[in-house]
Amino acid sequence: MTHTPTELMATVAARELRDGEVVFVGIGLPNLACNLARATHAPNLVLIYESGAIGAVPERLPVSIGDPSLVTGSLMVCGMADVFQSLLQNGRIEVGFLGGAQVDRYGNINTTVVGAYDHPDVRLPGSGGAAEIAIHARRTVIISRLSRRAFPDAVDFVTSPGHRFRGRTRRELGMPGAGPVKVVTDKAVLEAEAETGELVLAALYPGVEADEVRAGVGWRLRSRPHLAKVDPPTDVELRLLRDVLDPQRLYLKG
Amino acid sequence: MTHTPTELMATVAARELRDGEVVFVGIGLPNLACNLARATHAPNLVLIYESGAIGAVPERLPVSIGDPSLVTGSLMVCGMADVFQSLLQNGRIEVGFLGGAQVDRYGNINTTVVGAYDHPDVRLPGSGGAAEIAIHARRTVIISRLSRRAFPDAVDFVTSPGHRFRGRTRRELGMPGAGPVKVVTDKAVLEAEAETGELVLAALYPGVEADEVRAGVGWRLRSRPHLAKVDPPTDVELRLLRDVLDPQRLYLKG
Amino acid sequence: MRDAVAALVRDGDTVVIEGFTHLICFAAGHEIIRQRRRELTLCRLTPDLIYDQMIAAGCARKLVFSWAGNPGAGSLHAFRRAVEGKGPPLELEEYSHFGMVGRLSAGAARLPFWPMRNYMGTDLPAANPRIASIECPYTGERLATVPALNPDVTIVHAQRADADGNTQIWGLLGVQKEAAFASRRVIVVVEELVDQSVIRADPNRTLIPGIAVDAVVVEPWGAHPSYAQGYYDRDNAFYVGWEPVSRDPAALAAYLDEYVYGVRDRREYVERSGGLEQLRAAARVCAGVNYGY
Amino acid sequence: MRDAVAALVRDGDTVVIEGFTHLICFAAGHEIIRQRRRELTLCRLTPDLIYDQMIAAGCARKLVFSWAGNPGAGSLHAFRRAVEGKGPPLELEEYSHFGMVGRLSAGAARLPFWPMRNYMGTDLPAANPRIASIECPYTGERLATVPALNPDVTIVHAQRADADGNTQIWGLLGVQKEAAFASRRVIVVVEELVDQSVIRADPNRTLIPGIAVDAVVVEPWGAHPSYAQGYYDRDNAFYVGWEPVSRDPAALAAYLDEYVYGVRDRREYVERSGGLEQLRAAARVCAGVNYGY
Repeated sequence: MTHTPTELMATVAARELRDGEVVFVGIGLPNLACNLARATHAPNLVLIYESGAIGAVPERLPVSIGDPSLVTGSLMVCGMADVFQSLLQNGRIEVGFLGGAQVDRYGNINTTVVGAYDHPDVRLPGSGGAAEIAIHARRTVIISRLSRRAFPDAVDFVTSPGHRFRGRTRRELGMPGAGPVKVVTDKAVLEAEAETGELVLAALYPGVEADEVRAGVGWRLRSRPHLAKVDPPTDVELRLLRDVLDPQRLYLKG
Repeated sequence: MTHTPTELMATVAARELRDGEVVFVGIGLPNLACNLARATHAPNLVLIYESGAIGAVPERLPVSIGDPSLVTGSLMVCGMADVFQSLLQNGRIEVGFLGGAQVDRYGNINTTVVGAYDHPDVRLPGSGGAAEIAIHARRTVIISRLSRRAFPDAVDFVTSPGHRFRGRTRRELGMPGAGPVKVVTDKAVLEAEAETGELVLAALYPGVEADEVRAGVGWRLRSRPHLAKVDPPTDVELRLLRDVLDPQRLYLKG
Repeated sequence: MRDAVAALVRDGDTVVIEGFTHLICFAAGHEIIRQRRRELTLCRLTPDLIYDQMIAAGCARKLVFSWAGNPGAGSLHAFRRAVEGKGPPLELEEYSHFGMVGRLSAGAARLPFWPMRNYMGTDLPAANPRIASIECPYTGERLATVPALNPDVTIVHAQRADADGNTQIWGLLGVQKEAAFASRRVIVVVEELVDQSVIRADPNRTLIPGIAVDAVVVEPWGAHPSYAQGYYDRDNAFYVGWEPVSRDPAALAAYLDEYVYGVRDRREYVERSGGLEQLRAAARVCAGVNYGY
Repeated sequence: MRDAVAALVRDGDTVVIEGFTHLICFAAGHEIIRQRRRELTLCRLTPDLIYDQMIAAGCARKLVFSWAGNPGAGSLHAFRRAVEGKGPPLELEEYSHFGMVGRLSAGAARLPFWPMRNYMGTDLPAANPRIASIECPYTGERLATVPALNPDVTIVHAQRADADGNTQIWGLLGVQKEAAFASRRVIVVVEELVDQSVIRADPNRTLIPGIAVDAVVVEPWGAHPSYAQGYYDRDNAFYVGWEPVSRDPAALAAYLDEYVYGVRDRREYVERSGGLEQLRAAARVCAGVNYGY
């Protein structure tokens, strides 16, 4: 079966999850990725939504992070003070998914403004819980489509920190989590170089050339010496995505 | 009907409560006083126990501050973090009852040690929630039987602050509540003098002489110019105490 | 609702209408618009459609928030026009969700600040000088702080309460409890007014005690187009449909004329909206527990 | 229980057995005594009879607490003998209830301290130098602080849990949630193991998620002589009867011999105690709520 770039993104993101992990889920592709992982190699994944639903097993595709289907049949519902303090700040979230209008060379994410903060060209929604997820989750995975606009050399505003902020590393800044270990795009996977924290090309999707990826980022993208191979979605994965997880193509467009 | 000193103490304490007030209740005489008030002039009293039961309507006399009968049929049960932060520190408790092994001239209470802290003659239970009740309740009422041992000039250890600590007033120390406005004993009621914070004789029980009260405190007890009159318990109050609220005489002994 | 808002919400107030996607009290927001309250400081983690409407209606001087979008469907365009310099100005004070949760937690505890490990490596403190820091007296670490938020009035929607305001909520809890305890005045709006015996039968379900509540308003469907677990579903079509309305100032004004100014109360809103019955919740009733001893 | 204590409670550990009068896990305390754990730092708001027994049995090096008495019935005499210099020494670290709640709240949030308005005008900070203070970065006020408490192991008794440790509690909640989240290892002891569908039917009732739990032990009557709302009443006669036992070291040793060392497990304790059935709770079952949408 042939697949779309979006289907591959969901599949690659799903494969980042290990069975039994505790995942902070967002709506959209991250939700699809988590449910795909649960349906395949990670049946014991624990999904936590920042709205306070733990161990959610939604019977429909949730259209909001606070959809009532996330509550019905979940293991626990707690207030948001517990979500941010007892779970996230406590270090109990193993993986967080993040996205954003801009992702820069060090994995910093901007979801606040395009342009100057006080006089923005485009006002974006803001942090929500993203800043603290980026700081506290033991590791994060960024999901974003490649383009020069979306991957500038430096973001206009750092909402959610990546590997380096004004020259200082996460460790120097005292951040508990490891930061964005992978950036899953529609053409390739980027990873942070251990020493510099800079995002480099780590794996190409089938049929994609490295130059296409370089054209989609605003800095001189370096590559790992050996690029990893990305397997296309299996028929099982595709059928799950298309027939079970998002039959109405709410998030699988494109 | 004749009454015992303990019955009068419970009655005097009950009369300190106004209808609709929010009261932090302890076990024993304070519990009897609150329930007597509820059964007479203050039907809308809201009883809160430090164990987290709000609006308790126990069907039996609770033998512990965490008795299950305080939960069944109550308006709300909350965790102790809410008790101390959202209710007490928040300023929502109007009256707190306190007692203790020692009460001094300024209404400071000791429930920690007799003797030196590091080598006590008698080790008492400690603060529990008393320190913060004494600091935060909008006003407190102390219930204690008179004796020179129980009312020394200065307590061995200040567990729960009264009106003056090492010469400094509550206001100087930044305490939100007004402190012990009344000390209900088995012979008289003491009150704090506004300027000095010193406890003075404010009302004698029927048939008690001022000298008997002076003999029961360890400092030169002064009197208000005009002593208030304390009415003995009415027949209604006595019947409620004896037949309804404490028929087994668990707390009405003496 | 008219009396509660008239008595308890004043021009210039700091107002919180809380509810994280769940139990957002649109009914109260509409009544505030109808009563033409002005110069409000509106606070909420997720401003959502109701604050977009209140901004468009001219109620707001300032917005205190952490995520301003139309979840899953687009932008809050009245908000964006104000911030992008294409509409009446709006002062912003911006945090993350954790920051807003901390502000209300501090307010509920009547502490002046709340400490957290947060904001290192972000531009948020540069954008908001009220995000400060403190040194731990034990470890010497620096921690971020946010200042307490003590609103003048908080409005909380809930499934049920008794006449004294003892309020029970299930499903997502958001920061409803913290907001209520932090606030000087509290209005609880419920789907159902119940006898106190219902509350007393399950006291662990009570989230807000009556002693913290100033007014109880009964307003079925009061959270539409958001939802009330066990009562009705989220009206996703409304959220999706808001995008073009919000984008066009004239369409937005027409919406307010028809559904806010043009109705006297929530009952008329429900009638005019039509078809809400199809959002009515299915039955998934849990078993009770034993409170005996 | 034997396996859980053997695997998760180690000599020298900082141990919390929580439950405010409600759900005090005597079963776990007895098993720790039987396995002769030593040099423990025992933490609890109200040490209660179980810590008096553990102190008498020589398990404790240190006690961290806020109220050490036999509620409504007298003293903890093993504790008193130690502190009054008439028995083996015991180090003390003493707070008020609010202080202990703050310590566990900080632990649960993985903050190094917790701020509170407290302790002004008391001798508690002089007796415990770990009570410190901090200056508010907004108002300049000085607030008291307590350091975080992060136990090595916390033992929580509960009405029910599923096999994964998702734990539901009703009635008094104490600081069970905070203690569990603050702890490196968590043992949940339940009256009843239930199918996960029971938990999932009423998720707002869950206090501790399975992801925070290392072991689930099923131990009916495990909280006796304290109580479990909806399961059995407090055994007040036992509390009253403890006063003379605790007062006499020989009587206390005889008690431990008979009811702790002399039984293999909780089942034998229940048999030997006899007559517990009369404490069985009456039925006061509440109605359920609707989780549908």
